[in-house]
Amino acid sequence: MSDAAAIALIGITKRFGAVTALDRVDFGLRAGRIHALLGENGAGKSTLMGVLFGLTSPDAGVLELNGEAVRWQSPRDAIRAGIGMVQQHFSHVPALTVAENVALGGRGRFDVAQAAAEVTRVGTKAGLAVDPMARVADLSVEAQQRLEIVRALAHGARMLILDEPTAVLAPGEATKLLAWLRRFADDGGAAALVTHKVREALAIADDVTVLRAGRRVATGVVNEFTAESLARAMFPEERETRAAPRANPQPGAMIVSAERLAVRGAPGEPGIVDATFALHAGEIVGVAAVERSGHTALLRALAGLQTPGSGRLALPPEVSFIPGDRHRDALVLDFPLYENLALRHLGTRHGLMRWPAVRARTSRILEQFQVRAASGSSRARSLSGGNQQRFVLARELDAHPTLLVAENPTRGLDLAAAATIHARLLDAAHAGAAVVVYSSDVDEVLELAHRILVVHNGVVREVPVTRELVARAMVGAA
Amino acid sequence: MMSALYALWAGSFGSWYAFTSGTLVRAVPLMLTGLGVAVAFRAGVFNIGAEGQLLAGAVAATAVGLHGSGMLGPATLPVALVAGALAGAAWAGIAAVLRVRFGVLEVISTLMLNFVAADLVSYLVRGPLQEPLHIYPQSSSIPAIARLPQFGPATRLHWGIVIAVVLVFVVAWELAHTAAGFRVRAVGANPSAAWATGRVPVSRVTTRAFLFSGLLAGLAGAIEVTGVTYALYENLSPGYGFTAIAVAILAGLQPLGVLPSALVFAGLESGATAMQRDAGVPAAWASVVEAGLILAVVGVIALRARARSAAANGGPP
Amino acid sequence: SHGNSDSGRSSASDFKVALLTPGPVSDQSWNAGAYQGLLRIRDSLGAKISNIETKTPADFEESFRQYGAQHYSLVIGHGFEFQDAAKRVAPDYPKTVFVTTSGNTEGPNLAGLQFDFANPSFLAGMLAGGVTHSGVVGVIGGTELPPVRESFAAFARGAQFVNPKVRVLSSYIGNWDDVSAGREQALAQIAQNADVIFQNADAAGLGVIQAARQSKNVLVFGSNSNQNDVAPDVVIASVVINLPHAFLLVANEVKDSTFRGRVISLGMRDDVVQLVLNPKLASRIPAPLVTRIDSVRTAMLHGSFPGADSAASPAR
Amino acid sequence: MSALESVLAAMIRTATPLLLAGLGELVTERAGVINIGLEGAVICGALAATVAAPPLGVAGGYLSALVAGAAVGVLMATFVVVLRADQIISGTAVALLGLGLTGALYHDIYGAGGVALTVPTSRSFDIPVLSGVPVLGPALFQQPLMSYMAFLLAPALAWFLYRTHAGLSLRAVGEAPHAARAAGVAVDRFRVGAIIFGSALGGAAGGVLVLAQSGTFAEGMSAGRGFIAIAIVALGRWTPTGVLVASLVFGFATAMQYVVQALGWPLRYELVLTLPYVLTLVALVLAPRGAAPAYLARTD
Ligand SMILES: Nc1ncnc2c1ncn2[C@@H]1O[C@H](COP(=O)(O)OP(=O)(O)OP(=O)(O)O)[C@@H](O)[C@H]1O
Ligand SMILES: Nc1ncnc2c1ncn2[C@@H]1O[C@H](COP(=O)(O)OP(=O)(O)OP(=O)(O)O)[C@@H](O)[C@H]1O
Ligand SMILES: [Mg+2]
Ligand SMILES: [Mg+2]
Repeated sequence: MSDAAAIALIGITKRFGAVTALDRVDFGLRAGRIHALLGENGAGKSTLMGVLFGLTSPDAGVLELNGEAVRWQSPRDAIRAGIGMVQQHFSHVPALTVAENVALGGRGRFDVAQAAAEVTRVGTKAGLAVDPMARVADLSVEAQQRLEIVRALAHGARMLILDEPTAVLAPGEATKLLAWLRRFADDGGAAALVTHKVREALAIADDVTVLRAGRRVATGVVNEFTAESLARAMFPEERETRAAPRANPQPGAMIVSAERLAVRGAPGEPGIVDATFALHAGEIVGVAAVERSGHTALLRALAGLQTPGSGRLALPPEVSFIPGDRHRDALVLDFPLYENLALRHLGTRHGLMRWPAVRARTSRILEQFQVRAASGSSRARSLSGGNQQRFVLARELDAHPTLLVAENPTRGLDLAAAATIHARLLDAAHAGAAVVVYSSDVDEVLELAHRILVVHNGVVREVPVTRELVARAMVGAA
Repeated sequence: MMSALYALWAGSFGSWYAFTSGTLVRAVPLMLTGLGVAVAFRAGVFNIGAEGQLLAGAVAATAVGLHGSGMLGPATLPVALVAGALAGAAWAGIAAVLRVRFGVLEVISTLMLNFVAADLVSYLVRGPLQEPLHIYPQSSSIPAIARLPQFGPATRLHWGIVIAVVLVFVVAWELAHTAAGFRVRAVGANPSAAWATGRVPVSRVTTRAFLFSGLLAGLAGAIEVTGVTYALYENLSPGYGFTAIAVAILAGLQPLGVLPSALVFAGLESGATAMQRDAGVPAAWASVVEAGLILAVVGVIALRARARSAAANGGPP
Repeated sequence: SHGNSDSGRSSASDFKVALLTPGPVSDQSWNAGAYQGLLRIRDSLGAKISNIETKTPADFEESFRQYGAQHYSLVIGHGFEFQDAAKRVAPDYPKTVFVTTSGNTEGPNLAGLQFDFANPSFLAGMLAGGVTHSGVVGVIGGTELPPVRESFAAFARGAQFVNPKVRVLSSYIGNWDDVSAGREQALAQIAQNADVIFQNADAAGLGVIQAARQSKNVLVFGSNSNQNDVAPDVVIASVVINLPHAFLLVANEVKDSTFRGRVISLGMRDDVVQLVLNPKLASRIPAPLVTRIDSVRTAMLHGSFPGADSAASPAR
Repeated sequence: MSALESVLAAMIRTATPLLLAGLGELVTERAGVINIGLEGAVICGALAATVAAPPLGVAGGYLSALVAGAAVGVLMATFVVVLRADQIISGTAVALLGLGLTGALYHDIYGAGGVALTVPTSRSFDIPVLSGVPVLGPALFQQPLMSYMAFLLAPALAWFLYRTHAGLSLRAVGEAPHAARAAGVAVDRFRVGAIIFGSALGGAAGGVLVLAQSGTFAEGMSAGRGFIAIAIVALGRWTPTGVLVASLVFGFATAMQYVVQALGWPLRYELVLTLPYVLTLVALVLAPRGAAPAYLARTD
């Protein structure tokens, strides 16, 4: 293993209008090593990785590939140099199949069968199964993530950038992916791993860099750091990084009751059948399921977005919903934040919009929920991924719902933010709401929930809150 | 070349008469149809059928003007305008139903309906609505009571301009300040977010916006008949409904932007006629100049937008 | 320098003439003839000329007014569709003479120029009825306009006058410039056995002629302009309006200040509308037919042939 | 010829220019660009063929038509890709420019007299054996060479779109240009190429109007075919086979319109003229669903 950096970013600066996203940042990847990049939401991690992959052109600074200065005109140059990237917001073509997405960017004849075989081969080798002939638009978020990884690998990337790859993977798969990443590095590959999970970084990385507000505040080999020192580097002031301890639920009034409920799934998705359960004020009910189990239909029915096919479902009047795909279902990216807030209260309302009041309310929740945005008039698009999510949460919690349905509410949030969200969910429950949380991270569900509903094959049943039993129920083992 | 450009200017904005009788008279239908297209596009409805909807409005207004005045008296004019607007909405309604019930793209259905409407007008002016002698392919002139008053003897400008400008402001205000308007914008910008966060009846909102844009185009046709031509003819519209798309887009789909944008296109049309007349520029060259000017305007706007976004992003896009 | 407020001087020396056409002047037919007429006025009378291709009825009135305001001496709207606008505008500009072709409105400074299409079209029909082998002849128009309809009706009567069993097919293209569609309409009629076709479709009519060229034994008639040379092998004759002649007639009156508003009817007797045979195809026409046509023509010139325009009463 | 034969033959003739322009527009739209300027390309192709065919022959005429169409494409691409101007408004202006410019140049080159029917036209090329088949033979296999080429272009394009990497990239550009760029596709180059290719085919369609059909030029003789082609792409659900079928549907409806008039049925001709449009609407209702490229007509 050579000591020379495979690729180095030196003195990178990048501004977006008034925001300095990166300020003279250095970063490097070396063959055989995994370099973890940490930082709170909006610290500049994605921007830095964009520069490395040729998506973003820096205002100042240089790239050196094996000691020689290089310039990327576009990602094409980076790909040619052996770099692959899995972006935080996926970058694939939804209308095309998995195999086509993987083959994209090649030359000459295109042989579907051959491309599919290649996907299967790479996927199998990496332990990441994706159906090569599936249309990407029909895939779950998790499967889309796997496609992105498989694609980078199929392009023969020797240097891999993964921007928060484990945020959407089920725990088992995350472990498998990280194990694979280790092998990839051991085989001479280089990897950048953007993550919020300090423990993940400590467990897998060789090197660690921490960004804060666009500056590099710490860097070094992994054993120079502890969980505490990393957290201190990431967050300037002391903040609560753990959720408040789970209180015993005060069984409150029944808020939702479902009897023999059947809901049809979206096209290509399973639905649920014959579900009977009740939700009460003051409790947090976790939903655990592997992908394509029918939990999406359950959540949408609870959110009041899908009418039951049969059976009975009684919902309270005020329901808040935090969808899993914020770009598609939660935000109008080109609208300012205050209009995105008003969206929540729009419905079939008549009359005038009281914009000054909406603006005031927006400013208040931005502050209250610590959303990093220039102002309430900023376009939703201009926020970092994590801050978009915080805004959606803020908007939904601020409506003081009686029932709150959340799908992967902390996806893409940094540790502190995730903890804040957890605390808020608990607050909402304390205040008398029924809270339903689905997370693809089972540990998050276990940590938060008073009760757990497991969805498997369209069947909903309650399972005691133990990791062992929940994990088995998720895969249908009784 | 200079004399051609001078004629273009003189024939559009260069004199009070040219401005009011040439440019503003043409601007009226362009404002209304352009406004309709802007609303539809904002709602995510690609209604390119303003031309057909305008013709439908013209037909209905003519029918009311010719046959209703005996019964309606002074109410003939308002009834004719309302009937025109409703006919435009109904013609758009065909495409709306095809879209909602059968998933037919409105881009094609409205284009086809434009051709059908033009042929139907050709039929009507030789059939049910033909003048009583049955010689000329046109209707009789509608009686004076059904006509929009003009601003005076020295101009052809009629009260339609007031209707158009008022509607522009009303729609601008609606979009910005009412829940219904906000719903239209939200549905157009991201239908699935509008649905998921607001329980907005998405397809009802788009259908209404579609019908409303047809309503405006139909009103434009009714105003053209009651304010300018006083009768139904085959070539009633020089393609106002098509120019409307350009008007709406140049306006950035902003209702208020429709005012200057419609003036630009109306001025170009009016000036192009003057170029033929006063500078001896053949009709074909006049449209070359017109197209060249549109491209110049579009190019400058695009360049400035690029410069602005480059400045904001601190680099090339 | 435009508008009603303008009070420029008009003298006999600046004799200005304007022409409004409903289509492009390059159509080699209706509009081209009018443009030739305008050029003739320029060349013969030293007039300053201007012409506009108008699109809509709204344009008509505006253009008439503009020319009136600019003290044009003579403004010609080429087609019946201009007459409503002319009638409205004429009283406001008494020093300008407004003339509409195919129009029948009159006023102190307003005249309609009517062309007698019926007689020469009747003669064309006789010729068609005499030379058809299949007994099927066709007429193809751009859109159905009064002069076109009138001329087609006379053509049909002429054909049946010679051959009562002849069948007449009729198609309209729907516009005046789609040459390919004109050709297809003709091919569809030819497939129904038509072997003589009378077209009146301006530029689109060229497609009809092209269809005849590419089919065996099909003859066509030109219209408006002399189109015999467009395809000498298939155009058997043209129904020609000599618009330069007609325009010059009116322009002379206007220039000499002898103009009186009236409906001016021009036809074969004035040498304005004629059936012009194509000498290159003379051999295709049986001599007795030529004699018969000539005798009818003579009767028409003497006003003793009643049959041709019995359709002056409204159709339908 | 039987009535059926003549309808079929008219269908093929009417469909050919629409198919050429439609396939061109298909490629352009698959790259995410809607080319309203296509009408301008068609009419420019027609004039170029008219000017070039007398000295250069029919093949030279077609070549010039392609080049003229491509030139219109270069203009369109300059505005849409280089300047990132709005597609619909640029296209509208380009169409207007093409219609005006051809009228003006025609006038300037030939004077008011015009060219009448002096342009050489292509002879029909009978395919041995097949052209002898009853009914279908004369209609389908006695066409000018260009018709066969147009109909063969559809499978060729299908092969290109689905069996080559360039075709895959093109489809990705129209669906998700940012993702395509991240995958290393030179997005702008594909857009420019697709616009020029599509416009060149539009020019070829204009060439067909002159060289295989009318043998002359007339102002505005494209008569909206560029716009119809855009509708045909949508009717054909953005696939080559679909575009082929859609142009045949439209061609058939138009051919019926000619025949219905020539048969002398007691119908007002204005109503008969609506036949192609009404039938297209019916076909749309019956056609299977399929989606437009996600990025169509967007500029950002
Ligand atoms: N295209 C853009 N336009 C304007 N500002 C931007 C843009 N992209 C990023 N920013 C800003 O740059 C800063 C860094 O954003 P970046 O996406 O790199 O953060 P991050 O560290 O990846 O955060 P997260 O953990 O939330 O994904 C943020 O303040 C963000 O708002
Ligand atoms: N017509 C309206 N349409 C949309 N938003 C509105 C309207 N009127 C007020 N708003 C804004 O929407 C928010 C919710 O208004 P409301 O007064 O109903 O409060 P709320 O009861 O907390 O909300 P909701 O019951 O709608 O969840 C406020 O910030 C208010 O300014
Ligand atoms: Mg990020
Ligand atoms: Mg409330």
